[in-house]
Amino acid sequence: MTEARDIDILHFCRSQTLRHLMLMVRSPSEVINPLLFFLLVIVLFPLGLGPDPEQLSLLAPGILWVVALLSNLMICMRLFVDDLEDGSLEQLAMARVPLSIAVLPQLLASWLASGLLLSLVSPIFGLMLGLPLEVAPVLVASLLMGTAIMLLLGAVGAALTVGVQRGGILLALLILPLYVPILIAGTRALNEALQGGDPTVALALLGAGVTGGLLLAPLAIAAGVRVSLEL
Amino acid sequence: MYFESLAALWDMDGHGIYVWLAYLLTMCPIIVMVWLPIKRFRQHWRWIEAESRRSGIDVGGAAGESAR
Amino acid sequence: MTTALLEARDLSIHKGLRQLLKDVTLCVEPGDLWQLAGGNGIGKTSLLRSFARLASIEVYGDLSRCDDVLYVGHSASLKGAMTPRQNLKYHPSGLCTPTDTEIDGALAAVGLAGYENALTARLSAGQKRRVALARLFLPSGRLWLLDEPFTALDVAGVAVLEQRFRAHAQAGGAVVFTSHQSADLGGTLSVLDLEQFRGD
Amino acid sequence: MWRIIHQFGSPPWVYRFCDKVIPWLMPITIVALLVGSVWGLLFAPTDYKQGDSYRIIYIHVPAAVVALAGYYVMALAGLVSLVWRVKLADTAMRAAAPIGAAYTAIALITGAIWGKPTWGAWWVWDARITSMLILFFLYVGVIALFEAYENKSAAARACAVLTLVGTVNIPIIYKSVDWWYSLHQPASIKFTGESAIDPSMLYPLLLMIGAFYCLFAVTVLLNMRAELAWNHRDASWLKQLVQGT
Repeated sequence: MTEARDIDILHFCRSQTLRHLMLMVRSPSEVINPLLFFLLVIVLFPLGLGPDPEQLSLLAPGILWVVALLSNLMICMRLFVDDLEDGSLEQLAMARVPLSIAVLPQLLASWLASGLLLSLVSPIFGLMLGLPLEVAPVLVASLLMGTAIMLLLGAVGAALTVGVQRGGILLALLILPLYVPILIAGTRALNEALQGGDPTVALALLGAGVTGGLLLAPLAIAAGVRVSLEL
Repeated sequence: MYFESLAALWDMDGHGIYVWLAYLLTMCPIIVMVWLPIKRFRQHWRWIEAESRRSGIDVGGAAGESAR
Repeated sequence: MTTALLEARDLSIHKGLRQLLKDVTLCVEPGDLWQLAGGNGIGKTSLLRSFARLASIEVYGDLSRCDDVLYVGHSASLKGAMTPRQNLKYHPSGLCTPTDTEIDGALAAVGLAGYENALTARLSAGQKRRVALARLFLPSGRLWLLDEPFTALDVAGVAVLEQRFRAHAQAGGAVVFTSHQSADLGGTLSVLDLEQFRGD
Repeated sequence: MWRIIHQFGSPPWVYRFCDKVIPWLMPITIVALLVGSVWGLLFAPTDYKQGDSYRIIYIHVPAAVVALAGYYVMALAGLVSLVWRVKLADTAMRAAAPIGAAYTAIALITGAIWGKPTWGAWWVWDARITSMLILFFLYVGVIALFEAYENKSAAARACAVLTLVGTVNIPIIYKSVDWWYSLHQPASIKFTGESAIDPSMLYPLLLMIGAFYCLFAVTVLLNMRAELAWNHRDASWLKQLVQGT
């Protein structure tokens, strides 16, 4: 009998990341929609608050971050739904790799397709809100880390609500309170950069959030997935 | 007592309305929080009594496991 | 650790307040073929999922098993946007890292020789089921937990599968599968009728 | 060996525990509440800065303290039900969630009412009040998650995970809101009066906090007893109790 070859975690993670990236490339709407949503909602604010650049640039950090937060939430709503429906989540739980590590590839692929793109594109949207280009590096850095933490926390909510009908709204209710510190740190970083202050404190906090999230969130995601598989 | 008269207690030089409103809005939920589970428990208790009387099982005594 | 691949002692499974099954005892030795038989709704799938440890909240009792498990549930765990070859190569169960030749061999064994690069979404239900079952022909776990493996398969498919079960059992593996049809696997098959474990 | 640890705290044992504790804890709570309120309202001296409106502190602070403690109690019950798979911890968690949410709501309402005379506005984005508002949403999230699941055992497991995640995040939320508040509005008067509070005002406050803790315990036990009575309505041990009395 051919003994199943011993499982190599790194290889497993690489192949799963590839799998999810391939799936995302095959369904581009899943990648482009959050970006369009991000742009569309940003356009709403000048219409609502008036076109005057000074006022807008004052509110720009808050607007950019709130919109990034909402588009991240939208991504998390679709995170495990397809995999649960076609049974891939079940197989992931059966893999001999600990589930908390097995879910990471999917998060990495989702982050690459959403968080990364969002952060790289955000300076352009910032310009529309009167955000000077000098601030762009801080904006991109803070969004890169912020979207990573938001994806990790959102994945915890997604794992808990994937088994529930209309779990999307429930996910927002569960996760938005947890997004508050990220929003505060992110906007703080931008405001400090805008007023010539020192954004490194806020960026450091975001960095701590990423490392803390990477360590703790997968445990909760694995527990959440196991609960959703029971239903 | 700190206040000279009941009127002073009620008025609390202008802040009485807020203090008494706050106390009212605190004590009402607390009373509901205590009374509601008691009412629900009594309902369940009566339901179990009716249930066991209706099916006439002799639950207690040596019979032990209810003869269903 | 005993050589048993799976050992369950007075396992009881609940669904809400109702007890589905109680005192289920089963010992699966290498080389065994077990069929979990019983009417619909008796709890075949729940029992199999508890063996796979996918269901554990409302399951009480002792259960110990080897880690080397292959589980095929009702859903075919395939992605429509990927070809059968990619589905098997990047399968989330990650049981093994099959080479392309092994994958083509497995797909040929289940009768999908020409379909390696067709989009899985365009395959019929029976063909999708076969792609899922092609995993049995790749190097995989010693203990197989299969949920209704014979559904949506034609007579030829069933025969191929039964032959594979016998080969796997002889090679020291074990198969536990649920099916309400009676599979003619000859002497080696032992049937566990769940009627005897029906909860109150 | 995958083996479930013995069902610690079987339903009959906890039911009797509730029956034993409630009769003596309930009077203590009522007395403590009455004495504390009367003491705080009538006998405690007034505050020279805020005047008599500070007397709301005797319900605002205890409610806020117990609301936060309630979340940690719920998280503890969640941990026990996750790690030792004790069914009773699920009932405790389900009983504690609405009560904690109620206390948070009380703290928010009394905080808002207190804000009107002292700061002139019904809603003030003070650090304490904002964190309390987020805590309220955390509670509502746990209750909503519990109601969303049909299978209540899975619901308890999911809520256990959520409360544990929430517990890790609460200190972070509180600190980040303070940090946010300190940027926009340098520390004006601290809402809960960390400033040295005069003993004659402090004792009624401590008594009220104790009373609120007892009240929290009583209401949780009452809820658990009602929950148990319904969940085990056709269990023989409960029928014997009903018949027996």
